[in-house]
Amino acid sequence: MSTSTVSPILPEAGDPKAQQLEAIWREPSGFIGWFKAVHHTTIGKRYMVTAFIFFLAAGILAGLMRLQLAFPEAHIMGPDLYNQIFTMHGSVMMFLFAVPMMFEALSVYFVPLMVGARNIAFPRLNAYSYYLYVMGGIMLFCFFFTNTGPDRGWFAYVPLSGPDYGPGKRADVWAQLITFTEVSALAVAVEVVVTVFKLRAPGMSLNRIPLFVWGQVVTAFMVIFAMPGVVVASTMLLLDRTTSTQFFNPAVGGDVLLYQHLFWWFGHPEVYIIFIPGTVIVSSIITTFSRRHIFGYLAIVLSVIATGFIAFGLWVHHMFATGIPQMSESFFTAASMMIAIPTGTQIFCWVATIVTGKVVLKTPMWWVLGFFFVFIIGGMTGIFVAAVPVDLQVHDTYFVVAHFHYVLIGGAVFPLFGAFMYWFPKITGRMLSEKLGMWSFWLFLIGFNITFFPMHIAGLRGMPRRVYTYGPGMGLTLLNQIESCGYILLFISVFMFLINVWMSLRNGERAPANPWGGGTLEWATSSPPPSYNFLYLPTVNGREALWDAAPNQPVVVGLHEDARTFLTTRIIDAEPEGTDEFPAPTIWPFLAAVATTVMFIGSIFRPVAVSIGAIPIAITLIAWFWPTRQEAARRRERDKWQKT
Amino acid sequence: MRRHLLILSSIAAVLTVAGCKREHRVFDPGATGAQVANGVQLTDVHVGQVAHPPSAYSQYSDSAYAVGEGKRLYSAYNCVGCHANGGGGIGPPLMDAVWIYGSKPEQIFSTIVQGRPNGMPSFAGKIPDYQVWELVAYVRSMSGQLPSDIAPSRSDTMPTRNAEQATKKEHPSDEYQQPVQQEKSR
Amino acid sequence: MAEDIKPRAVLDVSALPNVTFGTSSVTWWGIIGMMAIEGGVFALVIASYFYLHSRTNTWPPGVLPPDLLWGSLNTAIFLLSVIPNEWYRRRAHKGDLRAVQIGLVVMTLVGVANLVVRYMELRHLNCDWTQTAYGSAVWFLIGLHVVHLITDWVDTVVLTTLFFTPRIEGKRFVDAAENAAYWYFVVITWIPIYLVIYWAPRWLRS
Amino acid sequence: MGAISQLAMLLFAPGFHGKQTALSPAGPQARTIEHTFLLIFWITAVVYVIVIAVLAIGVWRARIHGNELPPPQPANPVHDRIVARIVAGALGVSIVLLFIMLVSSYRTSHATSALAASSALTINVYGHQWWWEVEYPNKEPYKIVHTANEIHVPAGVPVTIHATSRDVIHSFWAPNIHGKKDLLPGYFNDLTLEVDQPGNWRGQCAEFCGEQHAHMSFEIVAQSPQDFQRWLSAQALSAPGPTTPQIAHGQQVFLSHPCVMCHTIGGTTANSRVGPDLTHLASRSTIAAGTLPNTIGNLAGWISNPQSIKPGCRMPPNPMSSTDLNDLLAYLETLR
Repeated sequence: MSTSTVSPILPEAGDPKAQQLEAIWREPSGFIGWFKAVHHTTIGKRYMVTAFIFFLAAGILAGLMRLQLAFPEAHIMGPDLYNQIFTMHGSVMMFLFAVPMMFEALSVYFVPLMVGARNIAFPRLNAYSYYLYVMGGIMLFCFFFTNTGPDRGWFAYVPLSGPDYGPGKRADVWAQLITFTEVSALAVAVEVVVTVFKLRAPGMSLNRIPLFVWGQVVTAFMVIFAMPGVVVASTMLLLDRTTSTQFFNPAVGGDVLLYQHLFWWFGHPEVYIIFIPGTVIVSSIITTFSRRHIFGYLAIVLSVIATGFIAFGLWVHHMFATGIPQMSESFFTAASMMIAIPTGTQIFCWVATIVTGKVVLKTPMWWVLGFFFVFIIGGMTGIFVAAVPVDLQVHDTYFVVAHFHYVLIGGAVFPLFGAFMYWFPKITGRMLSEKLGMWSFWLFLIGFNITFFPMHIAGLRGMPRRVYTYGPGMGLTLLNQIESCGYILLFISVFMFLINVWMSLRNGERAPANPWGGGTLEWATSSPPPSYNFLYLPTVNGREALWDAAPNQPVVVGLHEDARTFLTTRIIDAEPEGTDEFPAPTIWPFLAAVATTVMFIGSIFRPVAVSIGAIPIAITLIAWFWPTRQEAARRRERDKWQKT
Repeated sequence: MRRHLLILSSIAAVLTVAGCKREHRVFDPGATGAQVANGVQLTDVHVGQVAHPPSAYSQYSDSAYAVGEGKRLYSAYNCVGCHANGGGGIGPPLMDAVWIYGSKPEQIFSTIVQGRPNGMPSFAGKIPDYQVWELVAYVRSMSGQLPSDIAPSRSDTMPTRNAEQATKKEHPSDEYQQPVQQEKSR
Repeated sequence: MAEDIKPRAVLDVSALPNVTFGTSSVTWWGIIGMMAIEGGVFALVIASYFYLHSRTNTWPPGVLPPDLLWGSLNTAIFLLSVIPNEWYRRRAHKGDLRAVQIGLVVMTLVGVANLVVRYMELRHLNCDWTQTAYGSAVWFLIGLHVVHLITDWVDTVVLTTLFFTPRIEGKRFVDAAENAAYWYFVVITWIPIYLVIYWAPRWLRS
Repeated sequence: MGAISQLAMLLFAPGFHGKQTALSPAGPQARTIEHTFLLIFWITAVVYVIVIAVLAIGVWRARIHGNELPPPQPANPVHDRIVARIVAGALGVSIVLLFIMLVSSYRTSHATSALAASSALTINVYGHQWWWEVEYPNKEPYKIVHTANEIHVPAGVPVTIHATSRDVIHSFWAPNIHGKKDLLPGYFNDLTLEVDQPGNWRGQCAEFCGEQHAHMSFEIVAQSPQDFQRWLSAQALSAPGPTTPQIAHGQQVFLSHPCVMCHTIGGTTANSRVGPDLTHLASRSTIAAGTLPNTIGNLAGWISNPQSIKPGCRMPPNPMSSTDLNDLLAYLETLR
């Protein structure tokens, strides 16, 4: 570790300042205290663990599907159960794993650390968003185990999911799951934007923001602008089903394509919401393990932003088969191909960084190399589906299933496992075993390709998506059996990863503050970070704060350390602008989440629950915002008004 | 702590029962359900007399899927032709509290199977028992006899009436105490 | 450690203000974020309204457009409410407790007026959400705005009460200013919604 | 293209024979689409190999051994400027390639829609959960032909599939002949296609439509125009009356059982359009929307319990005495 820049802001045991901060920032203890926690590292860790559990659950569902599809006309499960399972797999992976893990979990934990803040903006909202998310997930699985699992696909197209063809409550459950996850994602999006805009360490001007933070803030903006699409779509669906509105009823002026437009307005950016965090993880890992500043920082930032914009011009390419006018077909084809340009730019910059750097091949780097190998194939098949005529052949076939698994697993899950290997020491203070890590990497890489590559061919050979079985004479049996075998390897690989984590937690090697000699601020504090993150708020002198730190890099002093005070800086140049206080831990966000959950679930069964259920929510929110006397008194005497 | 577990598990149990019954989907009704002899009514059914065990009915009236099927069959078998969407026409309305030949499931069953004077044809042999029961369940939902989380939502057609799930319960005069109501009060 | 700091370069921020408004206030950015989200929702619902129009021959289908009276009255109230709103927003920046108290009370009453008139509006929309997609769109659109109206009103009531307690300090004045800002959002979003609900059926009549 | 197809053949060998695959085109459209497919395939394949090769070599040359992490390297501006040029070049090349693929995509779109839809023969197709209703319109009502799950087309002639759905969204897809087109309630979508040679191809619903989405396929039967006309006029006729007592009894069974509630047999009182038209059932090669070959045994199994073959499908089980069943089958066999 001789190489890693030792940070001037590392807390030391027994330091009186450290003890003072610890006293102020310590999370409440005890069973009830658990529900009061508001620190971003606590909530972030919970997000990660929860999302990973959902990842495992959805993975097991995938296994059941592979089992059913391993034999033609198999009767291992009927269509009714199969439809629930593939819908659950898709919805859980998208709404309970991918977005919460890639965006919420990682940004909640790392963005404040990387911008040198002591907590995320709006910590109580942050806690609320987590509880809402986890309760939504629990609700979904409760319904699934009571045979009320959604069975209309993760996209729930009307009219199949509509009032006339979706009896029972299954589609309503899906619509409300969306509501849960979208609210939590939107909350985190706002927190991340504000944290990055206002809570950056002095000196971290726009052109010095770490790429990871850039990516997460662009993702946050995409969430803010994309989610309303699915909010409106799922609300209309729920209204059609429960209160007899007519949005999607062609007989009285409703329209089934309206749903698809709204859904894909969200659904396509969704892919980039999952993928952009992946790319910036890659950027972070490549920087550290190539031992040089990233090549083409500006180009990469602009590419990420461009991706964020173009992603909103693609939604119709999910609807080429619906008979939309050729004019708009052409436009969306062009846009869909255009998005390859910023992505290509990033890939070239990464390759350039690696080629011109000194590459240290640790497991995080291996996962990144796997990312290149797999994701680029996904990007390439993306061109096939962007071209209208070809898309008309492969759309809704297993070719597309292969395509988006290459994109999402390649573009998100490979970087994610890299991120686990890379940041696990920071989060837990323990190193993971490189040996086991390599095993699970190679098993995953091989298993993944065995599982998903044959799907390209299966699709071209006429296997549609979402079929619970296929005919023996269609020449698909062998392909499907190969795929099912691949699943076993994937399963073992993930299992070995869990073993690795478990062993490391039990008696893993202690992690130093900066095991990889990284340059961003999260490495400036101890592993795991203390409850106050940094003993002194750092200042920044370059893109890689620790690598570029001046010999005597100043630290921030003069904050009132008797409260959870924080520093706000200007958006562009990050000059100090003012101070403010984080709210203290409290149980109210949890209670508000409970009230919200009751309201959401109630509305599935009785529309009136919305109005009645709003009352307890209002009460909890008011209690949440109501200030205590002593806080008010303390602040009043030190109020210093902004000059206007 | 143990008390928490107890409460949680009991809630889960309730959910399971409710959920499974409501969402249960029987595709293959089995030989008895599929038979078209339409039970014993062919020989002796008198209005008001219970000819079938209520269970045979409740297994359909508790399943949103079965009631939905009933709704589909209602138009597929052209009940709409005479009864319209419950408003009545050539045949009597089905969405009110007036039931000429009785509102009990078994009575509706035999009305469908045997037909009634002045126009209602007999579907004996033409509709399998289980589909008749599905029709019965649906017909009862038209006057709000079924819980709103089982009764169908609006259909993708011109709205001619409230969605069954939004129809308020009519109280047929001949129903003092009968199984469905006990279920509702449960 | 404390003394090791002496030689080290430091950045002293003790002189910075802790009661800040607008772009330098974290709360303000939070509110802006919320507005962006809800604005997006409104935009998409309005887009859906016109999409449905493009799929229908007669607009409004078989019903009269909503009556102008109550909607226009409410629009007027919204526009006038800007005056007391702006006034107490500015006083809040100055920390003028009395003015903010008055302003909040006034705005609470304005909210009541809006809600009453809104109730009358709902009674004169001349359409039913269960009959046509047009009706559903109209009710969805106005329903969304009602939700915002109620939320902001409750918010105002709570803040008003808070301003008559001893818990007042600088942060609360920031909250008051943000509450005023949010009211602007409610007013501004109402204008396009008013045009869509009340005038679009007349302009697009066919 | 020939050479390319040869190479692609090696790669997708299994794909190249089959009644339901995009890789053995049987019509002009599927063929042009396949050309675009192969063009994109080879461009992307080559680019992929190059990128991965550069990366692999780069890692190999830049890697350092041992666990020691060297200090971060100061970037070498001269070096980086050269690299920047290379990156810009690579980007330029990829933009050009994208443009080529874009143009080829546009040209194919144009080509596939260039078929003379005006002169085309129109066939109405209605999607149902989970079967295909096929209708050959005609000026004279008695010449209108109704059939199901089997679409006869004249070879070498453009045919327009005029399609919509009777319930949920389905998607019409016969990969050997053309790309897919959705069947949407409230919309009519036209898909003009053409088959080169007489022969049979399989198609399947490609939009998730519920429980039996997996068993919703159809057959495209291309015939020489003469054969097609002969077939069409034969289909317009109503079913022959019973000739033997057994067949007569079979007909009685049909008319007195649930069959009559949903099916039509021309020339009898059975005239419901809820299920497929059975007037010429025996002339079709499959039953249950392409799920089973149309043999007596399969038909018997299907009639007595469809739910064991297509769980959730709309047809109820029909338990009946063996004599009834035999006579019914004998009757259905006469519906040629």
